Amino acid sequence: MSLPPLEIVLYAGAVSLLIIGLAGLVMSEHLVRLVLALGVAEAGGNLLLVLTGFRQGAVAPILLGAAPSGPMVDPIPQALVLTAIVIGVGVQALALALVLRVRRAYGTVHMSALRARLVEDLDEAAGLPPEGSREAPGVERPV
Amino acid sequence: MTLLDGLWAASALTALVAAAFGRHPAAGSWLTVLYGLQFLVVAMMGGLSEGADPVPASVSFVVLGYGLAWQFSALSWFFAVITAGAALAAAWFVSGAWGRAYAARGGDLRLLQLALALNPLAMYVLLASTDFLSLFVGWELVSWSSFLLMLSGGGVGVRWALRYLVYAIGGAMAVMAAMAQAHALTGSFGFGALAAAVPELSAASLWMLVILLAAGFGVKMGLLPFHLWQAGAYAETPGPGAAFLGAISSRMGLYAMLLTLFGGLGLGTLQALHIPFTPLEAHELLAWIAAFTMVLPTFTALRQNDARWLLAWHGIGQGGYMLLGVAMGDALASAGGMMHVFNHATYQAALFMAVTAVVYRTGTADLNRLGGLVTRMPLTFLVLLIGIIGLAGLPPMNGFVSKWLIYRALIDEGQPLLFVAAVIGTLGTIVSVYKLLHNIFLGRLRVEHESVREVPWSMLTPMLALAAVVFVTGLAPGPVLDWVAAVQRELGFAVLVPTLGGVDRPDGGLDMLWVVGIMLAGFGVGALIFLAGGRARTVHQLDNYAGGHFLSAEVRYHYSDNFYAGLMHRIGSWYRGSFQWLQDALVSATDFLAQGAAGVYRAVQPVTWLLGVTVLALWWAW
Amino acid sequence: MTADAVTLAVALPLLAGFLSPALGRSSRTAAQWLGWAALAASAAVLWSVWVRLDGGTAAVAVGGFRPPLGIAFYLDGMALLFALAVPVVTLLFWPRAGTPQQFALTLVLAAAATGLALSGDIFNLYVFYELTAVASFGLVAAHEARRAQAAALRYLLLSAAGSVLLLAGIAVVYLRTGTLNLAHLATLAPERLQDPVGLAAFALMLLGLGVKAELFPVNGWVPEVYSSVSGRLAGLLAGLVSKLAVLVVVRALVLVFPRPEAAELMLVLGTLGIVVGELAAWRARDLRRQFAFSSIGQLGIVFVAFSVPGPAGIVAGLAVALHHLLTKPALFLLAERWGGAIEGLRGAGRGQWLASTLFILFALSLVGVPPLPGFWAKLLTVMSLMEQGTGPARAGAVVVMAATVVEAAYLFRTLGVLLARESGAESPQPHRGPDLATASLAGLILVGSVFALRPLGDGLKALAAQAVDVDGYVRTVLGGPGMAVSHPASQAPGGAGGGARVAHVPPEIAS
Amino acid sequence: MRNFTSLLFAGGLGFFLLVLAADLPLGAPPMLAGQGVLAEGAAATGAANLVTAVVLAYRGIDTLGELSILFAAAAGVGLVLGRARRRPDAEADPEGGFILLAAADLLFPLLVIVGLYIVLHGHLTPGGGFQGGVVLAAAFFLPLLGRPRNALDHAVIGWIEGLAGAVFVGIGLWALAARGEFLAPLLGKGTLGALFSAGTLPLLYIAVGLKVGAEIAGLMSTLQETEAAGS
Repeated sequence: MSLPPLEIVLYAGAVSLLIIGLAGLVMSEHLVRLVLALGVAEAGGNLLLVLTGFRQGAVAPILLGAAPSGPMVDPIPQALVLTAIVIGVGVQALALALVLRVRRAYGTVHMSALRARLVEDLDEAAGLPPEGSREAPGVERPV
Repeated sequence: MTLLDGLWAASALTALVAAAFGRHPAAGSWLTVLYGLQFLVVAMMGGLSEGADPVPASVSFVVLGYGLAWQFSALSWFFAVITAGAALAAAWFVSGAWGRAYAARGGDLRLLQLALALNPLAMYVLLASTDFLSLFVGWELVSWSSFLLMLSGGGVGVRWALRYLVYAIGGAMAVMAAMAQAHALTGSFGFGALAAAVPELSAASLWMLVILLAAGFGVKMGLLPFHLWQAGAYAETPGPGAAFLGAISSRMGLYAMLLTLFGGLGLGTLQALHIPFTPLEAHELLAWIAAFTMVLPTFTALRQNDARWLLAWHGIGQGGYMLLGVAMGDALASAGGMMHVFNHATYQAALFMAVTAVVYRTGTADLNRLGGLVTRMPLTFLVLLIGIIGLAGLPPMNGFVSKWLIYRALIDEGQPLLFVAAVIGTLGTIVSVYKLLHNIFLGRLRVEHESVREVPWSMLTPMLALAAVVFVTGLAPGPVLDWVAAVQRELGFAVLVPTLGGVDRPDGGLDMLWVVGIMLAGFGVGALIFLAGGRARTVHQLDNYAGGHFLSAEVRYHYSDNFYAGLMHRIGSWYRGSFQWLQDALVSATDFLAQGAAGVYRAVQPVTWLLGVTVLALWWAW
Repeated sequence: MTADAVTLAVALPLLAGFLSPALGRSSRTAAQWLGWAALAASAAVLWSVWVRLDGGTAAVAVGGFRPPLGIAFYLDGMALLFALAVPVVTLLFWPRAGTPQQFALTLVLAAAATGLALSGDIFNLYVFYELTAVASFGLVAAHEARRAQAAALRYLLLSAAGSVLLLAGIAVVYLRTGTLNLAHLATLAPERLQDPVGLAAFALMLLGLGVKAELFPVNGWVPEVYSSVSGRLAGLLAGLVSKLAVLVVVRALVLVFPRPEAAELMLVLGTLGIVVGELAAWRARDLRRQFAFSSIGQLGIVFVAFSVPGPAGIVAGLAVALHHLLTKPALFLLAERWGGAIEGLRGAGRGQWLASTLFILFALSLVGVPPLPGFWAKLLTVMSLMEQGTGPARAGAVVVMAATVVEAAYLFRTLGVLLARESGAESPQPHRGPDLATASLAGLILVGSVFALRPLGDGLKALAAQAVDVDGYVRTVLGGPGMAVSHPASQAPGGAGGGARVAHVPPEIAS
Repeated sequence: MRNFTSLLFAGGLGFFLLVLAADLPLGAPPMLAGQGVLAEGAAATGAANLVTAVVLAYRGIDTLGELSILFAAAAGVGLVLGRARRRPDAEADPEGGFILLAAADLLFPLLVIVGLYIVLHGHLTPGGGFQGGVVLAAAFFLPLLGRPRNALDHAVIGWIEGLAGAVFVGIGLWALAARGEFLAPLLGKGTLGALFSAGTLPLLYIAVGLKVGAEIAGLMSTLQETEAAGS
């Protein structure tokens, strides 16, 4: 039994990272885990992108003195992935900053709790009684 | 500048004056003059009913490649003359004491005047439609201007106006669907193109058009089951507004149906369109819907204890007669149906004004809190009397002529069931309008109404004028039938050639001059007997009966209370809340779905949706 | 000024944005003026290019590298219209009370949105898309209240997940075709993307872009974000950014994925979006969320309209999108004025006649009362759907019309409350200011457009004819009629060549 | 239940993406645009590293967008955490131990040199402004780990990132003025493989390096200061 070709293994790896990341985004509760899951998913996406330039037995697209010793891989995806990684870094930094801020403001790092609190906040900002309450609108809720 | 331009300009000027000076007490008279001017311009186009060429508007637009043009034909003119007359009468009614009292009670007189002025303007635009697009534009304008009129009084009216709005938009959307469908089928908005394409269209697409158009315009007419908005919306509109709306507004639905279904698709198409598995054709379906519309709302009117609501419910029922006549489609019936538009407008406006006059003096329209006003408001009583005779379709008033034509045609056409339905409807009308007359004007005068006086002439004049029209066109229906004949000719119906007094037919015609003459002679004899006979005598208050209901010491002392209790006990349960369930079901279904929609993102995290829908999309991509 | 100068429209706001925080440390006013100047210059550049093109199309090879090797900007009526809308709307919705950082983010957002309108390269579009995303996260989170930060975080996670899918879609397209240029893709698509793989790539891209474009069901962030931030920012995001994301989807659909299945996917999701958005708006108990859900519904109509193939769909979609661009931001500004629970607004509209009149005007136009523009947009949508005649298209038309009824019901119910005679416990103090002026401007444009329906309609038709002209796009960007660019290396001269080619396509006015 | 559905969805997505592989030319991509770059990239830009040629020349505007994203993220972080910065009374992290302090001092010059090297040789060898910029940021951030009480001067960082970004755009505008094309390569291409070659590309990379370095350093120090402030 021989191993499957390299590109298939790489592709499977990229897809797996993507899926693990997305599943983590859906299933995790902890905000930091969500950011980490996002990182994993982005890594999968980036790997997929760089894989689009992969050629069997080719070398890096750098011209060093002599003529290239063989076919070179596609340089464009490498440039793309550089861009994509930086984008990912920016997004994750912002996400972490928001997690910090949200934790300080709400005192929770759990997504479902955060969502419930957010909806309460929105209702309160609009001067609404909480959903399902029979109270007249605009009445101060007991804290 | 054509006369149609002139009419629009006069109407727009009226609206501008109303918007600018509507609050001023003196503006009422000026506005009345302007409405008179509108009526005059319409009258100057009278040649349309004698086969003159259509009057075009000199404005036209091309929008997105579609042309928009307007013109008045005999059909437009027939409805326009009713509109102009009703608007003039209503404005006259507002112009004097009533308007001042309205403003004094805190009503927004300017808003009312503006809304009252916008309604005829929108209708003149609608009535000048030449294709689906201009029809739809006019249709929406009419819907929204009557919405404004319903709102103008505030209070309960707002809730009814909002309900009307939902119905109206729903109807408009059905019309839009029909219009888009017609355009998709024929590549144009024209009625002519549609008529030409009919032979190639499948029964399914024809049915779709018929149902969409009938439903869309039927909402405005208050056809069953889309009638639930109308009574409340009209009744809660300020009095003169209600008179105007009740007289003509919902008839715009009939106009549009005549234009699209009968003029566009053609009566022949409707008669050839068979309903699968039944012996009925499309036009008979319409006739049966009309029959139910005659009966159920009329008997609902019987149960009303508010005079305005009672009249508004009758307005819905009378619309059924009009559609029934038109849907039967022969010369007599269609003439009867269309003439009924005119007749209904005259007596309905008079009736609403009479009731409004009563409210003006007594402050209530509650039939259980009135009575005996005949001695205090004799002229109003006279107007109401003439009006209800017209409404009930009894000679010598004009309502009799149109209903006679319809009955006669139903018998000729061999439709005994529809005939019975029409008669039952009339029976219900007679019974309930007697309640109206009795509970307001007959019986005992209530103590608090001892000092009530007749209303001022600014209100009486339009009422009496309308009552005169009701009588005169009953006496000599010929001219109105001439107008109707022009419409029949335009739309391709068989044409009824009238005489001055009615119809002359070998198998028995109608000559109202004779009918009225004989009736008056009979009244004269009766009056002689009455005068010659004994005086009235005083009896014990329990030695009496009313509405088939003997009074006893146990029942309420004032017998206008709970009028027809016995009758309602027998038949009331048959139609209680008819079709209310449909509206309730739709509303609660929407509410239920909306709850689900609002909870879409509450049940799961949004990212789950992203993942799930991606998987589904990929699956589907395979 | 050559068409190449159009890059200034992206570069200048970026430049101003980079300098704004540093400059703002010493003078906030200077930073603000710098931003205004950059946006005004951007608008001026776009305007002059528009005038010069005069109905033709042009391609700009950014950096002078000939497409498909380099990145090309494609200029046609549709691109320039939306690009021009960006600086103008951004100026109107400028965060006056903001910090220099907010100015910087707004400028970056404007630059990125302009790029989204102009760029003709899918990866470049991805970059600009992400740039709008990051800038809007920052702007949302900059709001004082803590709910804004929570909403921003949830928005960010959803949007980032969508971006991963978008990236995967781009990767699949690139693997299949070996190019990123839209024109080049358009030539290759018929043979390389006409299969389930191409469809899957479109689905991934649609859902990725759909997050910003408020496509159902990836729009969970909409009600949370719009009801957390100021009316100005909500207006900017709902009005402008969502439209540009839609524009990208439309470009991809027309050029790269002209399969009926792709349009159908959009139709189905758009239809569901209308249903959910409008029904949820019906139940919404506060003004902001009502408008937010209504925005979802409206964007659903935009998607449904654009899903109709051919120029009819583009005309309808553009009409609905532009109408929404005009009305919804203005409504958000009005909501800012009243805000809060609808029941608490009893009588709040009385005595504020200008604001109430504007509300009525926008509501009428949204519901589609002739002759207001909203009616024509709706009519075009319904007609193009009925014309198409397929089952889903008809269902879409029915849903659009049913949604109109629901929309009328809730908008006028709200109006009824606002204008009720009896007043509520305490009516909120209206704050005066430029917000009402902006809303009034939108109202004036709305009313004014009634008198210019004919030129507007003709203009839209011309734009649509250009937008669906795939051959024209390919010719303009790659040069040479019908050139099969399979081996561009063999004919590409040195990078110094090229530059802008202005191909004057005679404006095609459909009869 | 929720987890089950989620797993099902995730598994489904994985399944479909894997099935996709059968129809994808993995390992032998069509490279239509890529071949073009390989064939003419060096001649057109003078960069030996063709990835750099793509990043800075062919797709220069992508890179500008990417810089803007970092900038926007930094600005966003500043806005989010700006108000939540260190309270004056907050307990700061304790100072690092000897090993950390010594390593930070030792590594600082090394990291700066390596970072600069990577930035400057971006057009010749693997690396470039982004990679070098991150190394530079690390050089400045590492001492902060040892001495949490010190803080980077955000004003200086702001000016560096602003000006570096402006330089990048400015070079682009210069090209627009000189050649009529935004971000077109300027100056002589030099000999392939030499340090001073490839026209303006190294200048662009220096701007990128400075901007990235300043932004990453600013980001990390903002996060660190906030964390130090505790909750």
